[in-house]
This record gives sequence, C-alpha cells and structure tokens, in this order.
Amino acid sequence: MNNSVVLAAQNITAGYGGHPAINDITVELREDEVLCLIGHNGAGKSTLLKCLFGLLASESGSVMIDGQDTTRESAREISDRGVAMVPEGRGVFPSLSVRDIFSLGMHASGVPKKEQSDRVEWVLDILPAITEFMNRPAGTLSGGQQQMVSIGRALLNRPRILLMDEPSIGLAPKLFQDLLAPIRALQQREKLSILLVEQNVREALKISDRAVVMKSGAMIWEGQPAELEDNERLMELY
Amino acid sequence: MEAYLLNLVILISIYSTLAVTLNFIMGYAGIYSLAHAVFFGVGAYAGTFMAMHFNASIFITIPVAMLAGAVLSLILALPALRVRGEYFVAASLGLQVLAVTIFSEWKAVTGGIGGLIGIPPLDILGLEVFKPSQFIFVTVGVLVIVLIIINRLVHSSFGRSLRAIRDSESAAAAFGKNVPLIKTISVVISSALTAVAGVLYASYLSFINVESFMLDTSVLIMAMVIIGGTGTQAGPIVGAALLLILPSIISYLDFLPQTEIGSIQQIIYGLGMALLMIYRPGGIVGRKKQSEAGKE
Amino acid sequence: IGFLSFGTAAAQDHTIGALFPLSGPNATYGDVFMAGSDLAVEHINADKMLSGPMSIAYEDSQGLPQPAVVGMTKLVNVTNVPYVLSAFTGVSKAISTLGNRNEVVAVNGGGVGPDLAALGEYFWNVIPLVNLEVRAVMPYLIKEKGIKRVVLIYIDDPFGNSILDELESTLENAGGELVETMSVPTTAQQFSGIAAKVRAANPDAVYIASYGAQQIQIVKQLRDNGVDQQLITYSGYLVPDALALPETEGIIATGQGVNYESDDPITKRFVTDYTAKYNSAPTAYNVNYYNATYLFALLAQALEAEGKEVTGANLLAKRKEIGTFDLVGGNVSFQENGTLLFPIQVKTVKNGKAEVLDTIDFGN
Amino acid sequence: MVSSSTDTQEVLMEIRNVDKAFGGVKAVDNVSMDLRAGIITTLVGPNGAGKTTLFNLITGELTKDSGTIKWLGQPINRIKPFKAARAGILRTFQDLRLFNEMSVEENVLTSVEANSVPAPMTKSQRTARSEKVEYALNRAGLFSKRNIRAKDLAYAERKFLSMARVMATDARLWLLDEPASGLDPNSYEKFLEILREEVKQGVTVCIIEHNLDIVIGISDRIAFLDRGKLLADDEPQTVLNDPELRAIYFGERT
Amino acid sequence: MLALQLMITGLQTGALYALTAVGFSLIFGSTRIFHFAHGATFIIAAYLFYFVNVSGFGVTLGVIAATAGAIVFGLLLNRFVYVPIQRDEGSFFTVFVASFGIGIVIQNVVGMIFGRGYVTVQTPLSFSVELMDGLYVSPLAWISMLCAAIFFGILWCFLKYSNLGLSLRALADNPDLVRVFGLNPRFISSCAFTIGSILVVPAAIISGATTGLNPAMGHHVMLISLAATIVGGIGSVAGTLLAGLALGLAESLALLYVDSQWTEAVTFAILFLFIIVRPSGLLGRSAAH
Ligand SMILES: Nc1ncnc2c1ncn2[C@@H]1O[C@H](COP(=O)(O)OP(=O)(O)OP(=O)(O)O)[C@@H](O)[C@H]1O
Ligand SMILES: Nc1ncnc2c1ncn2[C@@H]1O[C@H](COP(=O)(O)OP(=O)(O)OP(=O)(O)O)[C@@H](O)[C@H]1O
Ligand SMILES: [Mg+2]
Ligand SMILES: [Mg+2]
Repeated sequence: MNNSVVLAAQNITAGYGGHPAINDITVELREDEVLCLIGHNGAGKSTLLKCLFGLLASESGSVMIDGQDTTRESAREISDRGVAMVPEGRGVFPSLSVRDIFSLGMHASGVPKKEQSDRVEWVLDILPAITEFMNRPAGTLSGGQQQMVSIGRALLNRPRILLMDEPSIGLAPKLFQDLLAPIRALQQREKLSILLVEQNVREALKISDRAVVMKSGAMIWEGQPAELEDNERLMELY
Repeated sequence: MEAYLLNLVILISIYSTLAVTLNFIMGYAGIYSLAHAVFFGVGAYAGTFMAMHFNASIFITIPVAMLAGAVLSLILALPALRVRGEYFVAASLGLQVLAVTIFSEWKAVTGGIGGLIGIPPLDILGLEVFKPSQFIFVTVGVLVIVLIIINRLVHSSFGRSLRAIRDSESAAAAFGKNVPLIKTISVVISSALTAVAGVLYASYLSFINVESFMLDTSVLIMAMVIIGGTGTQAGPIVGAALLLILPSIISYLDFLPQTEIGSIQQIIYGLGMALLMIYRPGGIVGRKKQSEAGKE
Repeated sequence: IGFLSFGTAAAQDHTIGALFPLSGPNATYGDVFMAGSDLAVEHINADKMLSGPMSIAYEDSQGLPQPAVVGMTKLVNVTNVPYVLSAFTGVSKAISTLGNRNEVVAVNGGGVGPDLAALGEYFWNVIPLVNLEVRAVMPYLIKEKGIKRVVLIYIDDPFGNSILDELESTLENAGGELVETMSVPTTAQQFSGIAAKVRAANPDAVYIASYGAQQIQIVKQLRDNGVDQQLITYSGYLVPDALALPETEGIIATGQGVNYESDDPITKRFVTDYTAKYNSAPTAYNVNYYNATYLFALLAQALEAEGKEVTGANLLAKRKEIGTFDLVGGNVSFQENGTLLFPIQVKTVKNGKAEVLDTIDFGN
Repeated sequence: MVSSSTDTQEVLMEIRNVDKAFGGVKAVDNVSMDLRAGIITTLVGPNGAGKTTLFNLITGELTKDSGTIKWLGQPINRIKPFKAARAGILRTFQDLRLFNEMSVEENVLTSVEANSVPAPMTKSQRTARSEKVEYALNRAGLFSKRNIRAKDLAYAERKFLSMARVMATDARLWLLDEPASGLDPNSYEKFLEILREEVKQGVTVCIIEHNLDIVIGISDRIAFLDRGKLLADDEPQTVLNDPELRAIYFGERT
Repeated sequence: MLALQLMITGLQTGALYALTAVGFSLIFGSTRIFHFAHGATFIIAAYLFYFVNVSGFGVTLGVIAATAGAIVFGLLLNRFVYVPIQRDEGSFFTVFVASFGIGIVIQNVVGMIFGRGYVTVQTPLSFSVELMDGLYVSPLAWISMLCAAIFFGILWCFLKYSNLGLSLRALADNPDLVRVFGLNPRFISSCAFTIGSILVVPAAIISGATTGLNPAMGHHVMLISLAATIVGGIGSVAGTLLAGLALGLAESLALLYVDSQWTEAVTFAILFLFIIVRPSGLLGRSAAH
C-alpha cells in the first residue's frame, strides 16, 4: 500500500474574510485509494476541498497534484489535470436539463463530441435512475435526484482524482449504497483516487482504504477505517 | 448666503422624504421601484389641483394627495405581488414611462410640458407659508414625521414581516404572513407619504411640470438611497443631501469653463456613482466592503 | 452682501439677474444671449447712465424649468435683483410666479410662445411672439403661392400647442384649411412614420413647429421619405446648422424684422460695436437681449432722476408711464400686455442663404 | 395491516385520496393517511417519492389535483400557506429558507408573530412572546448567537435555527423536511433529544428523513412512499422488517 | 397603403431594436448584470463610426472602429466595474447604479467631444425609393432587416453548436457552480459582453444615418432593449428578437390611431401588461417566484 501521492495539501491555512477555517492542514491522497474525511459540522472539510480544487485561495501552504505545485491554479486548470469535484449542496443548474448539464460538463473537460454519448451511457449504467429524467430541467427534480445528477456529471469526466463533498446528503440509504458499490468498483478498476467527505460515516468507511478526522480546522487523527468502526473511538474523536 | 442655504435645506428635506419613503419599500420589503417619481408627481398634481381649484389648506391638499397616491399605488402593487427582482423593476419602469406620458398629455390637470404656474402657497390654518424661512419648518417637520412613522413601522412586527418576505417569500408565508397584503400595505404607505413631499414641492416652487417627475427623478431618488445606504436609517438622508449639494459645490469651481460645467457636473456625478458602488457597495452609511478571497 | 443693496442715494451698484442656459444641449443659445446683454452693459457703463456701475448675475437655467426656478429663487432671495433676463418659453413660465410674487421684473427676449404674453404684470417680452409670425406668413402664402391645404407637425409642448391654435384660426380667416395635425414628443427623432402620414394626407404645404435639432431632423426625414411639398416654419429654424442642410433648400420661414441699416444712433452704435467685438453680424437674439438690458438702464435712470428706489414695482410703474423707448431697431412701444411689437419678415432659403420675400408690418 | 398501539391516538390530520401530477410525473398518487396527535410519524421513501410534494400539498404551497385533507376535523382543501400556519401547521424546508439578512433572534421573533398588520399588545403578551423566543433559542443552543445574521451561521447552526423558528410557536403540527441531513453524529443526537422533548410536551411531528439511525431512533410510526404511492403506514418494526420495502429503500442494513 | 408603409417602417425600427435588445438580453440573461450602460455602448459605436466617416476614412474603417470600440468598452466595463462589484455581494441594484453612472459619464463625455446637438451620418442610402404608389422604402430599411437576419442567424448557430449557449445559461443559474464544472465564469461573461456589444454596432450605425445621433439617445435605446428583453423572456434570444420586432411594429402602427407622443406609452403599456399577465415573457421559461 505504498502508492505514490497524487494529491497533497501541505500546511494549508485558509478561510473566509480573515478568519481561518482550516489551520495548517496536511493531507495526502494516494494513487488508487479512497480516503474518507470526517469531522463535525464546521470542522473545515468543505473548505479544504475548495482549496484543493482551486475554488478558494489559501493564505499559506501549498497544493500539489502529481508532484506539481498547483496552489495558484484555478479550478479550470485543476480540472484539466483530471480532477473532478462533487460539491456540497445542489450541484446542478436548475434551468438546464440533465442532458444539457451532462454535455456542458463534458464540454468543460474537453470530452470529444463523438465520445460523449458513450460516456453518458456508461454513467447511466452506474446511476440508472437518471434515465427517467434526462430531459427535465434539473430545478424540477427532487433533492436526491439532483444529487444523483451532480455525482453523475463528475463521473462523466472520467477523473483520475475525485473529490466528493457529502454525496449522501438527501440520498435514500439504498441509493447511497447502490451508488458506493459501483464507485468502489470503478475506483478499483480504473485506479481512481477518491477523497470522500461524509457524515454518513458507517457507509463511507465501508469502502474507504484510509480515514482522516478533522476537528475545528485541524487534523486530529489518521488511520485505518477499521479502527473507527467501533463507535466509542469515533465519538471520542468528534 | 443664508437664503441660499435655506433653499438648499428645504430641497434636501423634500428629497430626503422621497428617499426615506423609497427606502422603506426598497430596503425593507425588497421592492425596487423605478416609479417613485410617479407618486411624487401624483401628490404634487393632486395637491395643486385642490389648492388651485378648491382650497389651499394643507388639511385638504395633503390628505387628498395622500389618497391619490395611495389609490394609484395599487397599480404598482399589482406587479409587486406577482413578480420579483428585475421583472418588478421593469414593470415599475413601464409604469413610470406611462405616467410621464399621461402627465404630459392630461393638460387640463397637469398643464402638460408647460406645467402649472401660479400655485398658491401652503395655507396652514389661514397662515400663508411661502417664505423660505418659514417653509423650512414645514418641510423639515414633514421629514421628521415621516421618519418617525417609518421608523415605528420598521421596528414593529410589520417591519420584520417585510424583511422576512424580502429574504424568503415562501418561508414568510409558511410562518403565517399574508404576503400579498403586507406588500400592498407597504407600497400604499410609501406612496401616500411620497405624495406629501409632492405637495410641499409644488407649493414651494409655485411651479411644476412633468420634467420633475420623470425617470431621471426616480433614478436620482434611487441613487440617493443606494449611495446613502439601502436599509439604513440615516442613509437616504445622507444620500439626498450629498446628491443635492454636489452640484452646488461643483459650481463653485471657478476654473471650469461655463458652458461645460453642466457636463462636468454630470460626469463627476456619474463617476461618483460608479466608484462608490465599487468601493462601498453598501452605501456611505451601510456596511463596508467585505471581500471574499477567491481565485479567478 | 445684504446691506449693500439697502444703501440709498448717491453712487449705487446695479445688479440685474439673467437665467440663461449655460450648460446642457441649449448652452449655445446662452452664449448668443450673453453677447447681446454684455454689450449693453458695456455701453451703459461707458455712458455712465446710472449712478454706479451695472452688472449682470448669470444663473444657469439649462433651458429647463426646474433648474430655472432654483436659479430664480437664488436671484430673488440671495442676490436681491429687481430685474431678471429670461429665455425659453418653459423657463419663462416657470419663473413668472416667483417674479410676480416677489415683485421682480422678468424680461424675455428669446422664447416666442404666445402664452408668454399672459404671465402677469411683471413679465415683459422684448420679442414678437410667434403668433405674429403665423399671422404674417399664412395669408401671404395663400395669396402669393396658392397654398390652401396645410398639415401641421408640432412639438407637444406649450409652444407647439399655441402654434396649433394660432394656425387653426389664421387659416380659417385667410381661407385655407388645416387638413391634419401631428404632434411629436419633445424627445422624438424618428419621423418616417410621420412622413408616411403626411403623404397620406397629401397637403399643399407642411408647417413645422419644433426646435433646433429636432426641427432639422423632421425636415431631413420628410424629404428622405418622399415628402416634396412646400415646408414652412418660423424664426427658430434659420440657424447655421439648418442652412447647411441640403434639404433646407426652398423652405419658407419667418423672422423678426430688424432693420440693421437704420440711421438712428442706438442701432448704428450697436451694429458697429457688435461687429467689432464679436467679429460677426448680430442676430435678432443679440438685439433682443441688448434691448432688454438697455431698457433696464433707461428705466433705472429715470427712477434715479426722481430719487426713487430701483425696485421691480417702480420699474413696472415707470415702464407704463413712459411706454415708448428708443431701442435697437427704432422707436418701439409696449403693448398693454407687456409685449413689444416688431415687423415680421417672410424669407425663403436659396443656395443655403435666407432671402427676404416680404416684410409684414403690424404697425406700432 | 396489523393494528398497532399508535392507532389509538387522536387523529389531527386526515389525508384522503390526494393526487398531484407534474406534467406526466405522478408525484403524489392517491395517498390516504392520518397524522396522529402526540407522536412522530416519519415519512420515508426513495428520492423523488413525493415526500416534499406531500408537505407542499398539506400547507397549500401547491394545490392538489384531487382528494381532501382535514385538519382537526375541518376540510382545508384550498388553504393558503399563511392560513395553514395560523391554523397551527408549520414546516421547515429542505433548503432551509432562513431569513438570511435578519438576526437569529429576529428570525425566531418573526415566526412567532403570525399577524400581518401590527396589533397592539399587552405587556403580558409581550413578555410571553419574548419568553417563547428565548426558550426556543436556548433549546436550539443559539442564545449566545442571537444577534448574528442568519446567513453568517455555520451549517449546523442554520439547521438548528430552522428548528428554533418552529419551536417558538404554538403550532400543533410540525412538518420537518430533512431537518437533520448533513448533521454530524453529535449534532443529530442533540437534535433528536430536542425533538423527543418537544413531542413529550404535546406537539405532533411529521418528519422526512433519510438517515436510518435517526429514523430508527425517533419514529413512533413510519409512512413509506414510493413513486407517489403510500406503500405502508405502520409501526416502525413492521415497516423496517418488510422485505419488499427494504429492497426498495433501506438496503442491506436495519 | 398607410398601414403597409407604417409596417415597413416598423419592421425597420424593430430590426434595430431587436439587435440592440438581444445584445442586452444576452448579457443580462447570463451574467445577471443589469448593463444599463448598454445604451452607452450604442453611443460609442455610433459616434466612432460617425467620426471616422466624417474624417474621411470611409465606411469599412468606420465599421471596424465602431465594433472595436463597442467591444473594448463592454469588456473594460465588465472587468473594472462589474467584476469588482460582483466580487462583493454584488446586489443587482448596486450594479445597476454603477452602470447608470457610467452611462451618464459616457453621454457627457461624448457630448463634450462631439457636441450635444444632433449629428447625422450623410448617406444617399437614407433616401427613399417609391416602390409602388405611395410606398416609399429607403435602402437602409432593407439593410436593417438584412443585418438583423444575418446577425441572428450567426448568433443562433453559435449558441447552438458551440456549447456557449449552455455555458451562458449555466452562468445565469449559478456562477460558483460554473467553476466547479471547470469552466471559467469570467471568460463566459467576457464572451457575453463581446457578443452583446457587437450586436449594437449595426443598429448604432444605421440609426446614425436614419434618425441622427445625439449623446442622450442611449437612454431611449436602453429602455427599449429592456422592454424587449422582458417581453421576450429574459435569456431567450428568439423571444427578445420577436419582442424587438413587435415593439418596433407597435410603435409605428400606433401612429394609425394615436399621436406620436403616445407611441412610447404604447410600448411600455405592452411591457407592463406582459409582466402582469405573462411574466415569463413570450418565449421565456417560468419566471414568477
Ligand atoms: N462562505 C463562507 N463565509 C464565511 N464563513 C464560512 C463560509 N463557508 C464556511 N465558513 C465557515 O468556515 C468554517 C468551516 O466550514 P466548512 O464548510 O469547511 O465545514 P465542514 O467541515 O464542511 O462542515 P459541514 O459538515 O457542516 O459541511 C465554519 O465555521 C463555517 O462557518
Ligand atoms: N415543480 C416541479 N415540477 C416538475 N416536477 C416536480 C416538481 N417538483 C417535484 N417534481 C417531481 O415530483 C417527484 C416528487 O418530488 P419530491 O420533491 O416530492 O420528492 P421527495 O420525495 O421529496 O424526494 P427527495 O427525498 O429526493 O427530496 C419527483 O419526481 C420530482 O422530480
Ligand atoms: Mg461541508
Ligand atoms: Mg424532498
């Protein structure tokens, strides 16, 4: 399990309007692993993800992708490096149809036109429920349906690194399980590296190779998911 | 000099009244109206009509003007209830343009572009008020009364309801607010108070014509509110004072060529608007700029 | 400042006010008006007509009623002038109430709207109003050119509306017919639709009553859109911009007749000095504001001679008492309503120049 | 269906044969169910089952195509949202819809004042009102933040504020749309505790929830919706152990 | 015949309205920037063309200068005024006031340089030809309609086949999410400003020849654009196009029944009614909240 590091945050401090939300954080995501990031509300998980994806400028520290410094790069450049992100909340454009959202996503990451329909087919295999509402404006979908579309769109890019911020929010339990299984399979098949932020710890840890716990903007624990399986240990960390 | 200052203060207090009433619907209810000058005009014309044809007593002119403003504002309430944001702005703009045409064409009442001349002075219990040194008490007094009324409203549950509606209409309704009723009442109150300013304005200048109630005036009032600080107490007054004093200050700059002074004044005014919005989007009295660090 | 103006007797400064457009789209008119009034001040002070030096306090009206009222308030309350020069119909109407209420004389030398004749005792005109121009030109055209059916395009403001009234009655009296009237808003600039309606009405001539740039646009677009009938207009049209327009050729316009060749010393001195000072020939507007200013000096001189204070009320009384004055253009007298009578010329444009066809004298 | 202990409670709201379609999608399909006093009914079902839509139909946010809803025995078929609120039916939103520019305290205060035009209040009414507000803020752990703008709150606090708005009122029925989603285990423990307390004091709750820990932890009764149809409305154990429903929704774990 | 004549005149005016309005609609629909200074872009383009033309550099150079001027102005404004304001909470009205201010500045600067009166681009093309008895149409009318057709054709293809249309709509929905998708919102909004500014150029140039230019006319242009945008449905290019034509026709045909000072009122009465009766506009998506 000594895979190379594909994505690393080194001593990152970042925040909003002068108040740091994360402080001197160092995290490494290795090739071909699922890293689960957990922590209480407001611990700074989303903030960290935004820094990694170039959506938020860090005050200090650096972000490395494949050993290259990407601290100053924008989301557009980072996405070109094969990184995709499922954002927190509703990751869809309400007035666009699901089909349009997909084609916009593929356009943004430069998927050739002729490959696009194959890709969509492929994602619909993983998330078959989407088929039903491909042509509806995303704004009229239920909360969970929107979440599915958001995940589907990130997968369409066939990223090497996938950042997912609480994908389970609003998803029915079965659906979430049904989703994790193929993602895990995909990850193992395609050497995908995933950084997964989750509150639904139990389900998330099942597919994780490693876990990190954050508290109040700092990393407080790192280790094997199995160690967190017993609730006491977890409660203690929160 | 003293008379000059008096004159300025009178105009400032009249425009402050306008700005304060606009701020009431704009800052608290989120109803951004570009038709405020219409109600200013309705008040002025209605009050003048009463004064010239029936009786100049403010106990007749002001209530009639307020009534006219209130009734007419129901037309404005119509789109306000149905649409929000830019749609409402456009609707109010439509109303403004329509009103200007009617003000220009309904010559029997408004005198059209030529306007109405010989408007009698304010009659307060038989006392004719037209000297600036007396008039100032009336306009400042009205401003204070309007401020008190609006202040009380804003700090009552009504004011909270307004702000709740502004932030989320559906949530406000889910907590028992009758959204259409509250919006209508706020528009009616604002327009009725605006009409009072119209009466004062007309009798102070003793002349009105449609040019005082056009889109430019609506925008000017809105600029006063935004530049001063939307949703703040003092903002509209500060904004009104600033925008009215600015031209006088510029006209003291002797080195500017006479024929270009108007243009230069306008350029400074326009630039000021833009710069202020860039560096102080919350207005002079409002909150400071808080920038969020972000890439791109 | 205050107590100076209360000084009695002996040497006294005289300040009168002026509300001219100094900025905005009509600022060029302001320059024209000032050229006349400034020259008058020079002459008055050189002649020591008054006990002290005379000067003019200019306020910017932008040619609009509202700024004008603000300026007038300042002149009346702060500068304390007894006499104000005014221009433009809207401006003049707007300030007239303040003038009457505060007993300050306002004198118009630029606006030609007929209702300027009815703005009260304290409002005077040293310019013939446009109803005279209509009354002069229509009978002439009907008689000389056989024009009967006329279409009127007029600006929708007091000026335009008064032309409408005047044209209706004049045509009726002179045996013509007003077949259609079309009003245009002050801001309009698209007239191809109007042109279509003119063609549909098929008149003998089109009378155009608007101002400056809009007026020029109307002429151009009528011609562009196939209207080839005779165009008629009034004194406001014949400015250099309009004369330069090829479409202006053949248009008939009226104007205030000033005989610059007159022998009387006042006219001679005015024409000579004006040409020397500004390096161009004077226009009627220069004359009018020279006259308006000069009139003040004449009245104030008379008052001073009697030891009376120069107030608006006294100036008014004096004007009524004297009645007839020697001004540029000859010996002229005021009508009862405070308006001067002048002869009217009918002109046509040939090769970019105005030529006088006839002069109609309404008799002093 | 097996009759169960919760069947004996008084029925507050009676929903009968309610339908709602959006274009071709039948979002709510002939649903009939009762909301019983003093218990927590949990509404579960896959995404897009029609749960939120059902809430919207109850409060009048959407109009139903057919069917009737009775509240305390009276039909409330064409009720407007603000009237539903005044009748004692309050809700939270899946996307919170806080009054973002207002302070925490004002958010709560506004929700207590159900009148449109300010009415004069006696001193005791005033005190009662501020007590309610204070109570709700304390309960939600927001008292110390009462002067902060709602939009400046952290995620969990925003969720609690949306609860506090409901808690401060006298409403008899709370309709809560995924109030605990995204909360960390600590926070949702706290949330459950609040909910249990309030129910003990007599409010009736209908809650939409996807988190199984919460569903199991609080439900007195579970109603199961799928594709607009009510598939079950029963004791938690009965629903949770139904193999068919598990296959649709719960997955392998219960 | 009068009706037919007015219809042609209306179509000519409508085509120009449509071009300007679609430019505004595109910008507003995607960036939510209430670009009131769109009228100023019009003025800049028109006066640049006029200036190059009277200086004797010919039509082609004039068109190039006008286009370049319009684009540069749009982009600069976006970069130095709108972007900084939007970086803060960027309320709709803050932008509006700033934009209005810039509009005033441009109007007066142009006035100081070129004079405040009307100027006209002299061209024989404005002289009407009698097509049939009593029907006069100037070549400029055909040019206007042709320009509109060509520009909309190009725009239509562009939006449809380049994904730019989708990006613009996405930007309108949620600019932050656009970044998550790996697109650059700044670039998209620059595209919107570029295209929107180009669209006013033909209208500006043709207006210079038909109705003449005045620094203050930007205001009117802007009001009409706004009306057409709303009537057509925010963000709907086809809707705005139709609405622009309809407003031009309405304005012209209204002359059959009323005097011309009512024509503007007719336009805005239509606008007002539309907002109350059908707020989403002719072809717009649902807009009421
Ligand atoms: N846009 C913002 N402006 C100001 N403060 C913010 C903003 N977003 C987050 N914060 C603050 O930063 C801190 C960390 O927030 P973050 O969203 O990263 O937490 P999180 O771990 O993702 O929490 P959650 O589990 O609730 O999603 C919190 O205190 C939060 O209030
Ligand atoms: N305004 C609308 N227009 C069209 N379809 C809609 C609309 N609102 C909801 N729907 C559809 O109705 C169905 C039910 O939606 P609803 O929001 O009630 O689901 P839900 O049970 O709350 O799901 P979730 O758990 O994902 O929030 C879904 O298929 C949804 O796409
Ligand atoms: Mg988060
Ligand atoms: Mg839902």
